[in-house]
Amino acid sequence: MAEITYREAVAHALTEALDADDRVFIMGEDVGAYGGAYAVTRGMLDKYGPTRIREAPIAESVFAGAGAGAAMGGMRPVVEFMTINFSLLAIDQIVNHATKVRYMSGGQFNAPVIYRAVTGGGAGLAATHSQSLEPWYATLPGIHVVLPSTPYDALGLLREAFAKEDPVLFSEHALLYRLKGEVPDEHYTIPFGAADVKRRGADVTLVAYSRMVHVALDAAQLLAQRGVEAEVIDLRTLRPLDMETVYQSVRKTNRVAVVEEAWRTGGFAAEVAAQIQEACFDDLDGPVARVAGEDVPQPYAANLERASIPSAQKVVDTLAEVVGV
Amino acid sequence: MAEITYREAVAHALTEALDADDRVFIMGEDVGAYGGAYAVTRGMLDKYGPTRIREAPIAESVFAGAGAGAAMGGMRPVVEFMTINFSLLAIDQIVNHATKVRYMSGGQFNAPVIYRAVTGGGAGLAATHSQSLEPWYATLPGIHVVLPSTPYDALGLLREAFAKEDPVLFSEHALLYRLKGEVPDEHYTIPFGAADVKRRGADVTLVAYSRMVHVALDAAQLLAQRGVEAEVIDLRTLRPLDMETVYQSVRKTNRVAVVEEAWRTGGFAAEVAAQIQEACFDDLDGPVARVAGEDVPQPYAANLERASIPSAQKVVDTLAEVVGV
Amino acid sequence: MKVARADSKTELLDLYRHMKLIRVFEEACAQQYMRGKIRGFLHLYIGEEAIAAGAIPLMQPQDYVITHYRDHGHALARGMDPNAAMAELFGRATGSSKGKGGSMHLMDGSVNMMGGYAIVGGQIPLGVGLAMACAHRGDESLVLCFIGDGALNEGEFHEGMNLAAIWNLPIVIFCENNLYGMGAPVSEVLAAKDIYKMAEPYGIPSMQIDGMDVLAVRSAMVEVYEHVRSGKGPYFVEALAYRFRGHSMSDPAEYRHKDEEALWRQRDPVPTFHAYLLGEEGVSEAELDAVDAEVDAQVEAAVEFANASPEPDISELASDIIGS
Amino acid sequence: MKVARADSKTELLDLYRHMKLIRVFEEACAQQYMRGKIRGFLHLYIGEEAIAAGAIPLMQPQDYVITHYRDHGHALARGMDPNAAMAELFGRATGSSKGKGGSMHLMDGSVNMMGGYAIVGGQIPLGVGLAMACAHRGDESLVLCFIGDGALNEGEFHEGMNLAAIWNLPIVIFCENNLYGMGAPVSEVLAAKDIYKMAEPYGIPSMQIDGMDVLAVRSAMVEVYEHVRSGKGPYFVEALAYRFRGHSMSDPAEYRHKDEEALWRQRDPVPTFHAYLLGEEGVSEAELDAVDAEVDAQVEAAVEFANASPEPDISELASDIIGS
Ligand SMILES: Cc1ncc(C[n+]2csc(CCOP(=O)(O)OP(=O)(O)O)c2C)c(N)n1
Ligand SMILES: Cc1ncc(C[n+]2csc(CCOP(=O)(O)OP(=O)(O)O)c2C)c(N)n1
Ligand SMILES: [Mg+2]
Ligand SMILES: [Mg+2]
Repeated sequence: MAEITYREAVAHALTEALDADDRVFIMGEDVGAYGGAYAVTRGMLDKYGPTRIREAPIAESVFAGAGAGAAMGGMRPVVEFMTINFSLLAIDQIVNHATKVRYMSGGQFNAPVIYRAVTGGGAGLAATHSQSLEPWYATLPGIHVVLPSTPYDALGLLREAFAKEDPVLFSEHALLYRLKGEVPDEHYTIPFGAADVKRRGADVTLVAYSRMVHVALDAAQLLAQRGVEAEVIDLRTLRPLDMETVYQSVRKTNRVAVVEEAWRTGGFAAEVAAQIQEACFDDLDGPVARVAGEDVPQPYAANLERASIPSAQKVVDTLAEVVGV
Repeated sequence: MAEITYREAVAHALTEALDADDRVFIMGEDVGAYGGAYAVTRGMLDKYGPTRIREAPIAESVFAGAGAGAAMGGMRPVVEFMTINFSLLAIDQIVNHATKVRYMSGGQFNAPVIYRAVTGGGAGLAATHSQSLEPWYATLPGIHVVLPSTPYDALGLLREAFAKEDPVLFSEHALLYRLKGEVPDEHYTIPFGAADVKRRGADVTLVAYSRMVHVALDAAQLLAQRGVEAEVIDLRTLRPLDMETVYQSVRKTNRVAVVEEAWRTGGFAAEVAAQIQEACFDDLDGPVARVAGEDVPQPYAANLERASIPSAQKVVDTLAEVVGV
Repeated sequence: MKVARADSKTELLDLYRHMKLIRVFEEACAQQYMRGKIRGFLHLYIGEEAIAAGAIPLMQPQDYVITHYRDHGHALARGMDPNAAMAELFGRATGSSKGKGGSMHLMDGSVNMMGGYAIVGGQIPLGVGLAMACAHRGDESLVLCFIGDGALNEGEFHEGMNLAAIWNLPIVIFCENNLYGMGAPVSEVLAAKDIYKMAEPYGIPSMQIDGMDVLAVRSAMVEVYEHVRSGKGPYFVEALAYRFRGHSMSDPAEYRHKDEEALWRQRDPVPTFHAYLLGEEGVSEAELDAVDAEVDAQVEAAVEFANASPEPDISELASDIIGS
Repeated sequence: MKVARADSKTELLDLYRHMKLIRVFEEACAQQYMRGKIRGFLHLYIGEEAIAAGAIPLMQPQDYVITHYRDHGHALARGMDPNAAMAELFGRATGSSKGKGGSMHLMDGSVNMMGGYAIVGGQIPLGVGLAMACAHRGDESLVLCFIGDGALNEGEFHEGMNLAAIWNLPIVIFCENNLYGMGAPVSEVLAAKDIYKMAEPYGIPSMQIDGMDVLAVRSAMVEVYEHVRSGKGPYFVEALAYRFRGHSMSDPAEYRHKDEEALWRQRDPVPTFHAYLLGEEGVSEAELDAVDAEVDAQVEAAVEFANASPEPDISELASDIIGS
């Protein structure tokens, strides 16, 4: 077992894939000499050269679409959006091209391209650079949507992404890159559509993904001080979505909150809540609660920014208020 | 009272605004000589000339952003996307610019631009041209999201849109343009955030918007044959969202389904369902049901396409299955 | 009309056959649309046949064709089975995409016809990516990416030209300039006076050709493909042409002058080439009639095939979304 | 250095004052960032001061300035109060946007500073729209829209140039070419060899100027504004410059050669203009020292003001989203 950072986990999976398969290449802004905006591809240009580490112009739409096209032509591209915010400039290529070509061709073509995109706020970057847009991608048929919360998951899930035959949105959280965690020396992968119970507990269920898993775990600590044991479930992939693991927990705890960084209105927590109440109506002691990002453009000022993002305390407060825990 | 079509209602509100205020102009692809892809602006170029009816290049991003910029400069632009699908090419301008400029400027600036965009499927246009993307827009702080279902609502709501000081997404359904309905001769407007009870009933609540209101009304007819009286609520605006009217109904009927054309996973029906169970947990006899578009790229073949869109029968079947009506 | 004596009579007749097949196919489409057999948008290629026939058949099997929604001509010229194409337009299980894609998305992997794309300009990034795959294979394959004049307005045109240039990719970006988007004349929405010169800032070589003259297209493309295959990077072509019908079946094209239409119809590529073959190439009426008859039969058979084909099974609704 | 004798000594000192204010302000920002008073991304304008100082102060009050995220220089040159600017960077209630926008989004309606936008190229469509508003008012107002060389890669640059051209809008699109995006040299990601010539296909007049020479910028812009105000439509300007720091505070700029940096630093616009004023314009040391002292005091006061200002009230979180 080695302890590595979340950043290293991502870089490791990329390096493995570059080494194993010459159809793999990385394309994005400043992935070359700069080493990537979040330093994930540092050193790769020197090692793999400029046709495998493709320094792209600031032109998200064409390089996102070119990733899909190259994939249709047999390559295995990894496209890096500096952040998920900038993927908006390319979203037509993803929505109307990458994710639809298999269906519109009646199964003749497919576009196995991995889109990496940093998500999340909290770094003082203000409204345009702090969004959590993964709920939008999770509505799309024809794509896998992956949001690792730990180095272990990042490595296992990114490895799995390279085995997929369709587009993958692999979204890393900006504030997790320095997080350290153990990974086994042996090769492993993590299947998509398998939620992970990050903490066991019998009293209340907390469902989360990405950085909010850690907020939920912190909340569980606070609750434990009061003798309430929370079960924390990390969805890991929003599409495919493993609700069975959630249902099992809810059937045990009868109380549940979904924690998400994205805007509350229309976020993916709404989908999870809707499904829980459909499947577990008779098991619930109270409504499914949501703790989510405030419905505001993320403010720059530190105090306002803090107030716009779910915290452990807010999880605890919401549970008290909505679920009665 | 005059009977007019949905198309005429939209055109009428536009003409009124063009007549009343010389800061109003229309900008979009083929809004001029062609008369608009759905013939809404027919005749306007001759009447108002080319600086007020601006024939735009096929360049959604720049004309959507120019609409916002012109609005910041004091104009009252109406930007027409031929369909909501093409707004994906411009969505960064809407998400990161039009809807955020008020907040990011601390209230100094605002962008009162009306984005018109045809939504919905069912016309044999296949996957890229048949999407219902309004749930995405409804997640955004800083915009009004309006989806009229009748000529009366279209006229009253579009008039109201011109009175707003922020961006409005005004989304017309492709299959409603020929729908006829009565409108009063006297001037009226309809406030945003006021859901409308389109049919009264005490047994079950159906919540819908846009064309799905008519599907819900058809379903109510079918239910009535069995002696079940459905209340049909038209949300009319997704943002602001009037849930109070929904809650009142649910507290009476104790049973509810949300009907939406957009993809089921992550659709706005999930948000509505999540809110209902939060607010009316103890009033519900069963889970909040959702009848929504299938999670597939919309297929071209007529039989598959039909199967991908909610129908009255599907509403009835879902009620039977999920809600037990 | 540029004379290309090098071409054998068989080759010349083949060019004619390609154009004629497209023409007859498109006329049948119009008819079937009126009968309600074809739904949705239907964009006909009538008037522009010389481009597809001149540019596509001389490509190599490993090359890729990618294009916009006005794609029937390109698909047929690339060798898509007319039966599969017509069945696709009918939305039938036997269609090239099992009826899931429709008119605007004709795709056929067996002949590297990568599709028909209905978002204006959307095929450009995909085409650039396919060219990256060609470059990786190193087999001298290339991409022929058609765009309409309308697509020149989209930012993706600029982004695509730039990427193709800086990475020296084997792609031909081919603008079918038929003078109009839907109803908007090019001159009203595009600042550039000379479309082919839009390639200049990118350092991409370009030319303007007569898209109504199949031999002119063909001989230009011989040169263009040679350039690209030899590793010299992308090429930009503008072909002038005219669509004889409205933008789609629902468009009476009232925004165009009848005089302008008449002028272009005089240059109709199919009868023009017919007359040329008779007059200048010593092809006989009988030989041409034989092609006509063959093509008519082929299209008639395609309509019958489509008509007799079943709708897709309802289980197809949720298949082909995610692979294994 | 272009000599502009027409300018009075007061005007010349004003140019110096503008540049110096920016320089000192930016240095203070760097310091406050290191102290943790400024968070997030901080993109300094150090090295490029001659552009803002040369281009902006001679604009009219009704004109609009709109720009990218490297916006401090533009905001100050346009007349934004340094106190409000610094307080914004500190995220305080007294900031120009009440602390909600931050460094990348400096906006001030009182001087038509329309913002700082952090999405590369995103300000271009807005700028074009503001120019439509100018044209509607018919008061000869115009828009000065700054972009970085990186924004030339985005499709919106092309779309914006085209729209400005076909609608003959009163806008100057001004490219600050500092040779790099973040780490990517222009030559590696942009096919065009001469940036100013990218305007050619659109029929937009353009020029390349020396962005390190405040008088060169100023005299060029006199001409450019006259052109635009007289109704002749848009203009495209490329100014060559260099940012002396990394892209943002977190960037050590290891991708650049130290030699290249040294070369450009020799042309540092602030000391160069200082020397010029002393040597060629008969300005005295004392006069320049007075400006320096004034500017130092101004910036020191701004830091103090920001530091003493309160955080925004928590009620601000959900205000300014939708108007009445
Ligand atoms: C992004 C986008 N915007 C708008 C449309 C609607 N639309 C379909 S075809 C068309 C005109 C395209 O003209 P052109 O590229 O010249 O092709 P032509 O039809 O003349 O062959 C438009 C505006 C679309 N399909 N996609
Ligand atoms: C659409 C978009 N893509 C990427 C980024 C990340 N990014 C911020 S600045 C920058 C480089 C911009 O370079 P340039 O336009 O030359 O401006 P400069 O920083 O040199 O002044 C990049 C890639 C962004 N903000 N927006
Ligand atoms: Mg055209
Ligand atoms: Mg730069």
